[in-house]
Amino acid sequence: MILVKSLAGKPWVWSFLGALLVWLATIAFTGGYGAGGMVTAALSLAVFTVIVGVGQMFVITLGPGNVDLSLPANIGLASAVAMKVMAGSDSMIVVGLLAALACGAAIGAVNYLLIWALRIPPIIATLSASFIIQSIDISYGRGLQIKPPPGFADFTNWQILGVPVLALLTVLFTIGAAIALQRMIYGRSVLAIGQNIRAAWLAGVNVGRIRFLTYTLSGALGGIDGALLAGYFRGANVDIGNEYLLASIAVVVIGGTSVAGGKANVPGVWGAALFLVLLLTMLNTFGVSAGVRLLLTGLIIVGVITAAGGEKAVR
Amino acid sequence: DTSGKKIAFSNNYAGNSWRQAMLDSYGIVTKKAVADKIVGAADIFTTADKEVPTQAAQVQNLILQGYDAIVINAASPDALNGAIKQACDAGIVVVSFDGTVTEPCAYRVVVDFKDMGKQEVEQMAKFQPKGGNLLEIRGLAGTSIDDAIHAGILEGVAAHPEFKIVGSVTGDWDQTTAQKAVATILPSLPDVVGIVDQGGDGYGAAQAFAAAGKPRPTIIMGNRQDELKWWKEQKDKDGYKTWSASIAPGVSSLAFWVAQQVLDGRKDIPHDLLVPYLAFTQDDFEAALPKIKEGGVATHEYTQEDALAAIKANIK
Amino acid sequence: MSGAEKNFRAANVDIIRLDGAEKHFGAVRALGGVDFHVGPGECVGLVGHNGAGKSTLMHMVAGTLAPDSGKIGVHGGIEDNYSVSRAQKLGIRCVFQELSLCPNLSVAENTRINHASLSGLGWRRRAATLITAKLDEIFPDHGISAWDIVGDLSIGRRQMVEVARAFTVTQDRLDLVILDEPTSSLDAHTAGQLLAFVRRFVAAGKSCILISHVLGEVLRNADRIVVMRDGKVVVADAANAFDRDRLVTAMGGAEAHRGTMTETAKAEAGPLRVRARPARQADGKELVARAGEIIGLAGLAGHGQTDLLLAIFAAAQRIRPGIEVTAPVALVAGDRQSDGIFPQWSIAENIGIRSLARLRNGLLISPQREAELAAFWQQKIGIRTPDMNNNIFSLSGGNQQKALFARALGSDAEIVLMDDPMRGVDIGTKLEVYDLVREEARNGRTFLWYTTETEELDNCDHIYVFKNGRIVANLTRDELTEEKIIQSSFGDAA
Amino acid sequence: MTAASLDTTAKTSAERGALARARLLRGLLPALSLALVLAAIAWLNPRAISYFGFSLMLNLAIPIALATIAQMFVIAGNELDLSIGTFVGFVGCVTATWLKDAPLIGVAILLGSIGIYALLGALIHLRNLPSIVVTLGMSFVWQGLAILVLPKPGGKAPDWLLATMSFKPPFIPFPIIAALLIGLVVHFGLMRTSYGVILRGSGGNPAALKRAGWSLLRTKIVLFALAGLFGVLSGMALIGITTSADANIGNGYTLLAIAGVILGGGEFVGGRVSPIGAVIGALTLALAASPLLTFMHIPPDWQVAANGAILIIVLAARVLISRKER
Ligand SMILES: Nc1ncnc2c1ncn2[C@@H]1O[C@H](COP(=O)(O)OP(=O)(O)OP(=O)(O)O)[C@@H](O)[C@H]1O
Ligand SMILES: Nc1ncnc2c1ncn2[C@@H]1O[C@H](COP(=O)(O)OP(=O)(O)OP(=O)(O)O)[C@@H](O)[C@H]1O
Ligand SMILES: [Mg+2]
Ligand SMILES: [Mg+2]
Repeated sequence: MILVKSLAGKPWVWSFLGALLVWLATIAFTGGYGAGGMVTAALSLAVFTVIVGVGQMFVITLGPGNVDLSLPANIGLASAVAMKVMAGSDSMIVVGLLAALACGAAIGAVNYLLIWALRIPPIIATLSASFIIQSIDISYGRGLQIKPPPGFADFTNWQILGVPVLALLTVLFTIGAAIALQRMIYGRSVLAIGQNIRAAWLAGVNVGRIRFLTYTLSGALGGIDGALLAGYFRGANVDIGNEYLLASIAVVVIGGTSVAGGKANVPGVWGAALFLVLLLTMLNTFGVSAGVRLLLTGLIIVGVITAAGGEKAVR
Repeated sequence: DTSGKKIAFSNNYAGNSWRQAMLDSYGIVTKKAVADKIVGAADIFTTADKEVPTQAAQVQNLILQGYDAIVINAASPDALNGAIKQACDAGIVVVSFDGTVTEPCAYRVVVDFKDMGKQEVEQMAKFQPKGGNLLEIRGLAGTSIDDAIHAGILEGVAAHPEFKIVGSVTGDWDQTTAQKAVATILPSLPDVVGIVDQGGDGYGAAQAFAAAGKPRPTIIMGNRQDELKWWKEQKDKDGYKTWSASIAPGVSSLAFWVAQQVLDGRKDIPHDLLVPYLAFTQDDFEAALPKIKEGGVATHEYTQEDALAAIKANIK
Repeated sequence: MSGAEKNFRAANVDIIRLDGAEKHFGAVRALGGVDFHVGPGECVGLVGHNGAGKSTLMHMVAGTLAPDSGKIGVHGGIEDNYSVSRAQKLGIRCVFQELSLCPNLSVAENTRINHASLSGLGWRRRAATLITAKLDEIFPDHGISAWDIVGDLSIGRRQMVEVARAFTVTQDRLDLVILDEPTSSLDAHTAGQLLAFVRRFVAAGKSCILISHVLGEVLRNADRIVVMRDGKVVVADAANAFDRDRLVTAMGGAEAHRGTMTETAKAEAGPLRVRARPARQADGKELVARAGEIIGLAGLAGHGQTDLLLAIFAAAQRIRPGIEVTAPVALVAGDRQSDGIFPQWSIAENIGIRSLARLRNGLLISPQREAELAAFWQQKIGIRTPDMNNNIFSLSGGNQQKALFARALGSDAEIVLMDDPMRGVDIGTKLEVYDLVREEARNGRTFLWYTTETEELDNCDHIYVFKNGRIVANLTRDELTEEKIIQSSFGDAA
Repeated sequence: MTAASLDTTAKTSAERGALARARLLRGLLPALSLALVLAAIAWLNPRAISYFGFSLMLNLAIPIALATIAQMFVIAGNELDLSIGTFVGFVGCVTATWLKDAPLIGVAILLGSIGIYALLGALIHLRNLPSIVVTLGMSFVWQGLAILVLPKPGGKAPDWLLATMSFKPPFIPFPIIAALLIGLVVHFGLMRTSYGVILRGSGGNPAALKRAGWSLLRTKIVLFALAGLFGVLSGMALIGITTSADANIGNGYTLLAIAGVILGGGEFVGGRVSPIGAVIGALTLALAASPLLTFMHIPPDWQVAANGAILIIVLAARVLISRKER
C-alpha cells in the first residue's frame, strides 16, 4: 500500500501504466497472441525515441523556450554521414559512429552559437538550423538510401532471449543520464538554470558553459540516433528522423518532465516511448483507419495525462 | 517559337530518392533544352515539407516573377486550385504531374494509380494462386494518390475473393515509417501470403518480417534500387517471384515538354494526358537494375520526340 | 460578563475579529488557535520571529487562506464564506509580503487589477489618475509614472506602487489596510514617508496592521502591539507599554545584546580583495576592500549599489575594465524571488548549489555531505523547519532569506557580496547574522554589504555612500553618523 | 530566452527613460525586420511592390497572421498550443464541406470546436496539466477528425467566403487592410480594454491575480476560446484563398505561429505579448519564407537552407540593436 502511494507520487509511473494498459488492451484483442513479440518490437523501436528524448529532456529542462527542433534534420544528416563513412564495410563501423556523433555534436554547438551570439530564441534558432541542415543533407546524401554494413545492421537487430541488445545498452545509458541529472554538477546546474537562470548565475553556475554543453549533448545524441536508425532501418535517408520532432518532445513531457523547466525525469522517457510505440501497435492491431487511429492516439494521450494530473503548485 | 519563354518548376519536397530522381531527370532535360535555345529559361523552385500553403504562396510568387509556364508537382490536388486559377488568369500555362491539380485550366499528366492498385492484386494472384491473407501498406493519409491506389486494391480484391486483407497500416510512402508500422502489427498478425503497398515501402516491410523472424511473403515492390536489389537477392536464393510498379520520376520531363508545346501554340493537347506507370516483371527487372543509381529509383526521361509521341497517343 | 457577551460587544466595533484561528501546512502548525482583532482607527503592530505565523494570519484576514478551524467576523457579522472578493467589499486590503504586482503590466494596469469598477471607456486615464494621486500623497518625490512597466521598476519602487495601490479607493469602502513588511525594500527616507502617511491614515479613523522586523518602526507607529511566537499570540498590549527589550523578550529572542561597537577598527592590513570603480564614476573615487573587512554600501535605495555588486560578481568570472577581484565571490540576494530561490528544490538543495564542487565524492554529489552542510547551517543560523528536505517555499520569508545566507557563507567564497540581505529577517536572527558576519570577517572573509537600514552600517569598517550610480562619500566607521549619510545621499554629487 | 525577465533594477529617472526607450526600440524591432525583408524584395523584384504584387504576396499571410494571433492568446497565459496547425486544417475541411453544403451544421461544428478549445483551457487549469502535452494530443485528434471529414482532398469554399477573400478594395490591397484590421482589433481588445489587462496579468503573475479575487479558470477559458476563435478564422481564411481543402493543409502552421509570436516580440512566459508585433511577425515570416526566396534564384538544393538563413539574418539584425540596449 505504501509502495503504491509512493509510486503514485512519481510522475513517471503514469507513462508506464499507460504503456501497460495499452499492451493489455492489445493482447486482449488478439487473445494473447503475439504478446511477447509486441514487447520485443516495442523495445526495439522505443530505443530510438529514448535516445533523442533524453537529449531533448536536458534541453527542455533548461527552462521555458528551450527546445531542440533541429533533431529530425540532425538525425537525417548524421545517418547519411554514418552510412557514407561506413561505406558498407564492417571495419569502419566505429569510425562511422564517431563521425555521426561528431556531426551531431557540431550541429548542437552551432545551435547554441546562434542562440548565444545572435540572441535568437532557441525555438527559432534550431528551426532555422534545421532548414540549413536539411539542405546540406540533400546535397550531401542526394536523397539516396545508403545501406549499412551487414555487421552493423545485424547488431541493431541483435536479440538475447527476445530482448534487443540495443535496448539493454540504452537502459544502461539512461541510468547514466539519470545519475548525471541528479548527482552530477552538470545535472544540478541544468536544473538550477531551468528554474531561474538569473538566480543560477548568481549562485555561481556557469550558465554559458552548461547551456552550451546541453545543446551539444542533444545534438550528439541526435547524431548517434541517426547512425543507429540507419542501421536498423537499413539505410540513411533524409526523412529518417522526421517523426522525432514531435516524438522527442512528447516522450519528455508525457514522461513527467516539466515544460516550465527545472524538473526532469529520465525513467518517464522510457515509459512514454514504450507507451507511444505500444499505442501504435494497438491501433494497427485493431485495424482502424488512419483518421480514427490519429483520433484515438490523441484522445488516449489527453486521457492519460488527465488521469495522471499535473504537479501540485508550490505555495 | 518558345526560345524566349521562361518555364518554372514548382516542387514541394526534395528529401527522398524519388524526388531527387525527378529533379535529376528534369534538370538533364531542361538544361539541354535551354542550351539548344528551345526555351529561354527553366528554373526549379523547391519548398520544404510538402506544405500546401507554402507551395500556394510559391505559385503566386512565380506569377509575380513573370514566368510563361509553371510545371508543378502539387502538394494537394485541390487546395492549390486558388493559386493555379490565379496563374491561369495571368495567362500562365500550368502543367501538373504526379501530384496533379483538379483546377480545369491546368494540364494534368496523369498516371492511372487506381489501375496500378488493381494490377497489384492481379499480379499477386499469379504468384499466390491459392490466395490467402494480405497486408496492405497505405500511403500518406488524406492524399488523393493514397486514395486512388487503395481503391484499386479494393477493386482487385473484390475481383479475387481468394484474397483477404487482414491488416492495414500507414507507411506514408516512407521506408522508415512503413517498417515501423509493419513491425508493430506483425506480432499480432495472422500469417500473410502477400503485401500490397504503394511503392517505396516494400523494402521496409521485408526488413520488418526478417527482424521478427516471420516467413517472407510476396511483397509487391516500388521500383527503388534497394527494392529491386533485394528482389534479385531473393530470386538468386530461391527463385522468389514478385512484381514492381511505380510512377517514373522522369514524368517531370514529359510535363516540361507539354508546357513547351502549349507555349508553342498547340491547341489540340487534351488537358488530361494519361501516361503508363513504370512496371517491372520477373523477366525484365534484372536488366533494369544495373542502370539505377545506388540508392536511387528506376526512371525514364522523355526526349521531345518521346513527349510528342506520348501526347499523340492521347489525342483521340 | 460572560465570554460570549464580551465577544459580541467587541464584535460590534471591531473591523475584523478572528477567534481560535488554526492553520496547518502538512506537519507544520503555522497557527495554533489565534485570537486577533482590529478596531477602527487603530494601528496594530504585529511582530514575531520568522515563521511565527504573521503572514499566515494576515492571509486569513485578507481572505486568501481559509483557517482550518476558527471563526472570522467582520464589522460585527460572522463570515461563513469569507474570500478575497468578500474582504475587498468589506473594505479590507492587504499588501502581501511577497510582491503581488504583474511585472508585464504598467503601474496603471496593475491598479486596475484591484478595482473591478475601473472599466469601461476611459478606464486607463482614471486608473492613472487614481494611482498617481495616491503615490503623490504617500511618496511625494516618487518619480514613478503611471505608464512605467512594473518589471522595469526597482524592487523599492515596486513596493511603493503596491503600497499606494492598496490605499486607492473606487467604489468599495476602505477600512483596514494590512502592510506585511512594507518597508523591507524601502530606504529610510521613503519608509519615513510611508509611516507618516500611515499615521495620517489612522488619525482619519481608518485602521492598519503593520508588520515589521524593524522594531523601532512598530514601536513608534503602532497604537497596540501584538506579539506572536510559534503560531500563537503571546502578548498583546498598548504600544506604549512596550520598549524594545520587552518586545524582543516576548518574541523569544534571547536578549538584545549589542556587541557591535566594542571592537576597534582593525589596523590597515590584509591583501587586496576588491578594487572597483562604478561605471559612471567620473572622478577617481573607487571602492577598495581588503581581506577581513566589512564594507558598507549606503545611500538611498537604487542608486547604483546593487549594480556595483553585480558588476563585481561578473568581474570575478570574466575580466572587466575598472574592477579587480582577487578571490572567489558569493552573493546573498535581497530580491530572493528573482535572484535567489530555486522554487522546485528543497531547502538543502538550495543551500548546496553554491558548493557543489565541494560536496562531491568522486564524480558524484554526495547526498550525505549535502545533508550535513544543510544540517550544519540549519543549526548555526536557526532555519525553522522540521526537515531540510522540505521544499524551500515551505519556509517563511525570513527563513528563506536565512537559507540564502547559508548558501553564501557555506561556500568557499572569500568575498561575500550582500545585496540588502536582511529584508524580512527578524531581529533575533539579524543579531545572530551580524555576529556571524563579524566572526567570518575576523577569519579573513571580506564582506561588501549594501543595506537600506542605517543601523546595520554600524557593523562596517568602511562605508561608501552612493548617489546616482556614483560614490559620493567614503566614511570610516568612526565618522559614521545618520546625518552624514543623509547629507551625502541628498547633497550634490561631488 | 528569458533575458528580458532579467530586468536589472532601474534607478534614476534618466535610466528609466533609457529603459523606456529600449522597450520602444524592442517594440519597433518586428517592424524593422519587416522593413528589411520588404526592402530586399523591392530590390530583387521591383514589380512585386505594387497593388497586384502585395495582393499576391500577402494574401496567404492572412491565415498565418490569424493563427499567430490564436497562438499569441495561448502564450499570453503562459501556455503553448501545439495543435493550432492541425486545428486550422480541421476547420478548413469543415469549411470546405459542411459549411458549404449545410451551413447551419457547419456553423454548429465550428462553434463546437471553439467550445472544445474553451474546455481544454478549463481542463488544463483545473487539473493543472502541462498544456504542451494536452495540445500535442489534440493535434492528433484534430488531424484525425480532418481526415474523417475529408478522406481525400477536395470540397469547396462557400461562395461568400471566396468573394470575401478575393475582395479588391481601391488603392490598398486587401491583405494589408486585413492585417491592419486584425492587428488593431486584437491590440485594442487585449492591450486597451480593462479585461484585456486581466488576461495579460494572468500570464504575468497568476498568484497576484488570484489574490485580487479574479478567477484564473475564467481567464484561461477565455484565452483558449479566443485561440479557438482565431484558429477558426484562420482556417476559414485559408480555405477562402485556396478554394478547397486538404486534411494536411494546416500542419505547418503550428511552428509558424509560434515563430510569429516570438518574432513579434512575445515571450513564452510572463504574459509579454504584442498583437501588432505578432501580425508583423507573421507577415515577415510569410514574406521571408516565400517571395524573398523565390526572387533570389537559389540553386534548388539550397533553397530550404536559404529559408533558414533568412530567418537567422532577420533575427540577427535585431541583435545589433539589442546589444546596444544591454
Ligand atoms: N550582468 C548580468 N546581469 C544579469 N544576468 C547576467 C549578467 N551576466 C550574465 N547573466 C546571466 O548569465 C547568462 C549567460 O551569460 P554569459 O553568456 O555571460 O555566461 P557565463 O557564465 O559568463 O559563461 P561563459 O563565461 O562560459 O561564457 C545570461 O543569459 C544571463 O542570464
Ligand atoms: N505554503 C506553506 N507550506 C508549508 N508551510 C508553510 C506554508 N506557508 C507557511 N508555512 C509555514 O508556516 C509557518 C508560518 O509562516 P509565516 O509565513 O506565517 O511566518 P511569518 O511570521 O510571516 O514569518 P516571516 O517574518 O519570516 O515572514 C512557518 O513555519 C512556515 O514555514
Ligand atoms: Mg511573513
Ligand atoms: Mg562566465
